[in-house]
Amino acid sequence: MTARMRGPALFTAVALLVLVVAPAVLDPFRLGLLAKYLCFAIAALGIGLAWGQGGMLTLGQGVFFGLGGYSMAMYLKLHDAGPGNLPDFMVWSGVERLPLLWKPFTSPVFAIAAAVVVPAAAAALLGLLVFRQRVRGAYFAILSQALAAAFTIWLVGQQGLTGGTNGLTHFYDVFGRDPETDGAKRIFYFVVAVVLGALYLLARQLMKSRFGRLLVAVRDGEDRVRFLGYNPATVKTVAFAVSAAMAGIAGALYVPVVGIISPSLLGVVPSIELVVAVAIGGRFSLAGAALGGVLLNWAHTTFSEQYPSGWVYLQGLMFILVIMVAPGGVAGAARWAAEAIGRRRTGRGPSSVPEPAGPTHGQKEVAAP
Amino acid sequence: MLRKSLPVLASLAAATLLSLAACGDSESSGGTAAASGNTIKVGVLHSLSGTMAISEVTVKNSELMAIDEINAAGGVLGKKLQPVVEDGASDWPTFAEKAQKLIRKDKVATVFGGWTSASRKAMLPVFERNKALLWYPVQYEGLESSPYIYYTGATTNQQIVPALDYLKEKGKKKIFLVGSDYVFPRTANKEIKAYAKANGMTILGEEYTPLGATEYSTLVNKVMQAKPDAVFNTLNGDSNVAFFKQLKSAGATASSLPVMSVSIAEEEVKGIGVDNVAGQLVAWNYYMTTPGKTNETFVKAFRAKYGADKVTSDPMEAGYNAVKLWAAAVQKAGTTEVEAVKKAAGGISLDLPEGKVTIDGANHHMYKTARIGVIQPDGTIKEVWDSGKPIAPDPYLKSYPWAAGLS
Amino acid sequence: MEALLSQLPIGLSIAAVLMLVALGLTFTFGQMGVINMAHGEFMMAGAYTAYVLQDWTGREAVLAALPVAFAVAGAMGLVLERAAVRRFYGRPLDTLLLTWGVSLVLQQLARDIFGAPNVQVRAPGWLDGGVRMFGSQLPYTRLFIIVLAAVSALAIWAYQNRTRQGRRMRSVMQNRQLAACSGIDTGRVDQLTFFIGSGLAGVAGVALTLIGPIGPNLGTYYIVDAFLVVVAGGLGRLRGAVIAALALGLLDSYAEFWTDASLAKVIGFAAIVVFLQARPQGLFVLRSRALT
Amino acid sequence: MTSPSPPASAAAPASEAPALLEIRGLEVVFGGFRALTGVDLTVRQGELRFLIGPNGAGKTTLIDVITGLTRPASGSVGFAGTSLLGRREHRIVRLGIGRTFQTSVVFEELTVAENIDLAACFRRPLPALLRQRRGTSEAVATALERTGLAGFADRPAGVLSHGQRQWLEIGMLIAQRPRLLLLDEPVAGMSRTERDRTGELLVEIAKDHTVIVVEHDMEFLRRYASQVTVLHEGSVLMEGDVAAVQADARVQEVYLGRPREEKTP
Repeated sequence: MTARMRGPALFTAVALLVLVVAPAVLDPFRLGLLAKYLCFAIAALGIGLAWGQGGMLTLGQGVFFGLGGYSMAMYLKLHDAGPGNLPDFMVWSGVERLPLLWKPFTSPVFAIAAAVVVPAAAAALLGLLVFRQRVRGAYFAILSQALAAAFTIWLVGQQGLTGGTNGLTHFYDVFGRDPETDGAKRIFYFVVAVVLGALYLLARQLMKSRFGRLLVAVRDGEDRVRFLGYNPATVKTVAFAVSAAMAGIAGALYVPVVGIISPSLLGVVPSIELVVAVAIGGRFSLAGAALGGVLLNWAHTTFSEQYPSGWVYLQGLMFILVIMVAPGGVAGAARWAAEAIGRRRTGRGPSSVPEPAGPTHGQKEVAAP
Repeated sequence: MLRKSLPVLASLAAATLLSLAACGDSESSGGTAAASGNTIKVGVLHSLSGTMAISEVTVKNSELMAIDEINAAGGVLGKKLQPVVEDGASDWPTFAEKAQKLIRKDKVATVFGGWTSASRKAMLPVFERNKALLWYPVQYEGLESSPYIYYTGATTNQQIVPALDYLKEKGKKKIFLVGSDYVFPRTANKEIKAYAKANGMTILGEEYTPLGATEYSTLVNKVMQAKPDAVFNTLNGDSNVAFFKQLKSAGATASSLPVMSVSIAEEEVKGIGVDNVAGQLVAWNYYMTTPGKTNETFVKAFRAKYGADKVTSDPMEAGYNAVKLWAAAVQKAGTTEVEAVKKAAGGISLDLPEGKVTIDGANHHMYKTARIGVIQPDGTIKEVWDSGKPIAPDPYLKSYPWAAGLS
Repeated sequence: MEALLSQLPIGLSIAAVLMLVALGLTFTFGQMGVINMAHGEFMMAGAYTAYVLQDWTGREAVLAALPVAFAVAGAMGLVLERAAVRRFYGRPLDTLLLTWGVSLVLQQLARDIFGAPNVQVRAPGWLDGGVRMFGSQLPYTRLFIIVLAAVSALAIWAYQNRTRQGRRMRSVMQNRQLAACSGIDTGRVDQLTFFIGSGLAGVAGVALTLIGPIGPNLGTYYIVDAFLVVVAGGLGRLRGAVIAALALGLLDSYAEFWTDASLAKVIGFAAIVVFLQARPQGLFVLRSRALT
Repeated sequence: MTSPSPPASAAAPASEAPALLEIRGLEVVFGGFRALTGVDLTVRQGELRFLIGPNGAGKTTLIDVITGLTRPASGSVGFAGTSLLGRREHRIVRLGIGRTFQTSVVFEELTVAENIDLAACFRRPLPALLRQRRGTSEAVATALERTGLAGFADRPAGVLSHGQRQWLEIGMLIAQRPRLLLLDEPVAGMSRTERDRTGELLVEIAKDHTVIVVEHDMEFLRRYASQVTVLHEGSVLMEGDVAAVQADARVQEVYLGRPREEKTP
């Protein structure tokens, strides 16, 4: 098989595994869990794009996940309440008239569009503000983290508008289906899987384009790019907005799959956990990032079922190990292994430059002079 | 670069799927119906990790103790109870997910679990849709009555209303409301304001702080400047520690500024520091010092099992009660089948550590005795007032004219 | 007007806490480029040090714990630096993720050693009460924290400017290679910097026992604010951090006074983003001969 | 704007061509240090100008001001009739000014061709960049050929030697078809053969571009320079052709007298 053919062939194999094998062997509950992991994989894909390819470590991706999730949930709540009625939580929060912000969400089309556009626009706005002023690296990371903290505090504080800590839950009718039935779970799973596949291909295409090359260039030498006549702020803002849109889509899909969106999914810790997933899967590879999203959450469910407190140790240690030993994550380690095997088989080096311990670029931002 | 990581993706995706499938298999083969064989599976779902673990682990412990006691006495319907413990991880979606797992994979007969209102709200649709039972052991803000949830903690009229009655009786007319920013305090304060309006009390201020807030100097300043007769405190968890420490250092004492708290039990007093809360008021249905043989046995058993320095508290007792009440309902119904258990549950009355507790068949809440207590310098809570007899639960406050228009 | 004045001491109190929790970070972040997410857990270690010491010292634990907590947290920092962080100089994002893993492990460790519930450290008797200032009470505990913050800041300033070690440290910060060439053992300087930065976290932790909960989550309550102070202060300069802490503390106290606590947090964040629009220059240095 | 008097080089051979770059009374202050103290400089269309001076003379600072990296305290910088001051770096590049750096920065993960291609596409709007790149454009092919890097087109730039990186940077500049090229010490750290190769490249580029070269290497200067501007302590010491500069006593005193000191790291 030539190298050119290997990519599509493998993609097909994974697609088959996800679309045919998984639904056949998994019961609806596990399939529902897998659908949830795939939602996180979509968000992780976005982080892979922004961080792995673009060098922007975003510790506030939960915000965009939340914006997408709330857009979808607002529609579902209004749909369940029926025309002219208020969603249940507004009733017990003492809200008497539907807030203006909620009005357009009676339309499913608007809600779905908002789930993509609102996170992207929010990211674009923030990106323009901070990237234009060349806030980057660690500063950007910390700012994005503070954004996640501020956003959750605001969400929780606006109980009548957002459901407060409870978030939005209790959906009876998701596009004509009861979300708790096995059939609905199966359908949601397929939707999530197909969306993930499509977004993965889109991201790949993006990285192959000139824009993708430019993004890598910005990551490795932002100031140099400026002297090529590009505005790195624009490049970064676009990539950040795309990554936010992906998080938004992930959030919107998460709502029907899991049946709830709440501030506890968007704060500082869940946002870092998404980044952890990407680091473990392999930040320099889009597939690795998505894989990390699935792996970490799968491990979380599996281990926390057995040892709830052990999971915290495991997560911490896993993370320390990955950063110290394999910065390229699982994907980087596997690539290294594959190249080592390839070298032994052919008896000579691979055509590209070998990068044993995983590349370390993208880390050149210097916080202190 | 992208292409090369695809093999990993393929192999790992395969591995993940296989292990997922393996889990599925083992569980579906072992996951027999709840009441078959010689055991009955019951779910215990609390946060064992994360911020809520502090409180919820103790409830889990008392629930497991109740299960042990039932098993030691021969079980239910001649079968032993087998607890399946799951971790809600202080995260509401996780509660919903684990509830699903317990119901659909483990096929438990019932679930005991939850602490925060948010976790209950997240689990509610899962239980309603799957027609399974949840026993929820913590006092809450009311305005809810799910056909598939039994509420063994106090509802508003068994905790907040009596607390207000007590303050009114003591002549505390000017009240300042302090709470964490989430559902319980906001709803509770809404009710308190309605009560105050009807009872000639004034609310001087209403302040909320984010969950986990630790900086209270501004809030304390606001309180001090408003000069209220009393503070009604619905803060949650760690925030109480910061609030009481900073309130005390600002010169307020229990006698100059009494604080009525509804989320501080024996367990929390230790963490706040007795120095900082001694003399302050709390409202619950149960204290470790509540008199009665049943409670003495309960406290003794708990300390024997978990350590002589352990304390018991209202939510722990309510969790313990939940198990006992459910077992009684199953015994009466002669089956663990949900609808039959529900039918049997109404009117069941047991002598429990807090006294007599009766299940209200209509709204699934309990008849409970309200108790106001004062925190003692040794960390225990001494009852200073009680309602005399169990109060009928009224989650929607329908029997209170001032509460019309609240829900 | 009265409200305006009465919030002033409160703003100062908040600022002092912010300053105290951020000082150590300014040291490690600003001067070494290491983002230490475990900083909060070093504070937690300091607080637990006071808790443990209380068995011997009784109510004077807070005072006795200051030097001990400095040593304990400093030693933890030293171990972290030696074992892991030193491999990541110049790669702040990696240190951020690495130390986050460390912070998770430390939190769980605290939970397993001391239990999940909060513990209590009794404040010394001489900190009971307070002084009245502009119509509000400034508690002695807050006064103690204000003094401690000021003393810590002054000590750092004196160390950096008045001692040989401090000057070495600054020279390493300004030009690592040149310092190494002129015979300075940069490895030792790094260790010392990390030791002091982490030690300051321990001191902050002891002070926090006076005003807040003492439990495994202690660090998480302060870490985001601490980082914001460092970011707003710009490059971890001591003066920047002091000014930023003051500004944020006052802003927070007034914003909360007129709105509410939730909104005050959001306003604080917005203010920093706006501030960065006006003064991004303080945050980075562009070198023209060799671009990054 | 303060001193409109033309500089000494007004009598240079290219004087008939219109002025491309006009700098008047430029002052730059860093903290309390005055890096440039009233520099006047005119570079005409098609000129190859060498900028020399001892360490700290302000050569790189001057280039930094032109390219927008440093803001002057006072003075004016005009390029083909428009003022450059206050413009952001990428805007200045879009006006047609390209520069290289002492320590060359190329994008190591991208191939040589991709590096040049990115440089060549800088005027395209963002949506056009989203399309996939097919084949090599003519501008890229030309730049590859002129810099002699055609053989490395599909190799990552990370494998290039120091000299090759400088050529790649120059190639990236050529692909942008700038009106003015600023080369900051292009031959620093190069081997003798590499210098020769760079010199030839420079001569060839100078045929159809206006070029300013900051350089220390005297031999290189002698071989390839015609017009030279000498900076000293932040101002122009003198201007003229190579022979005149070398003969000048002041220049010898400040600069040529200690020729081996000026190597910057």
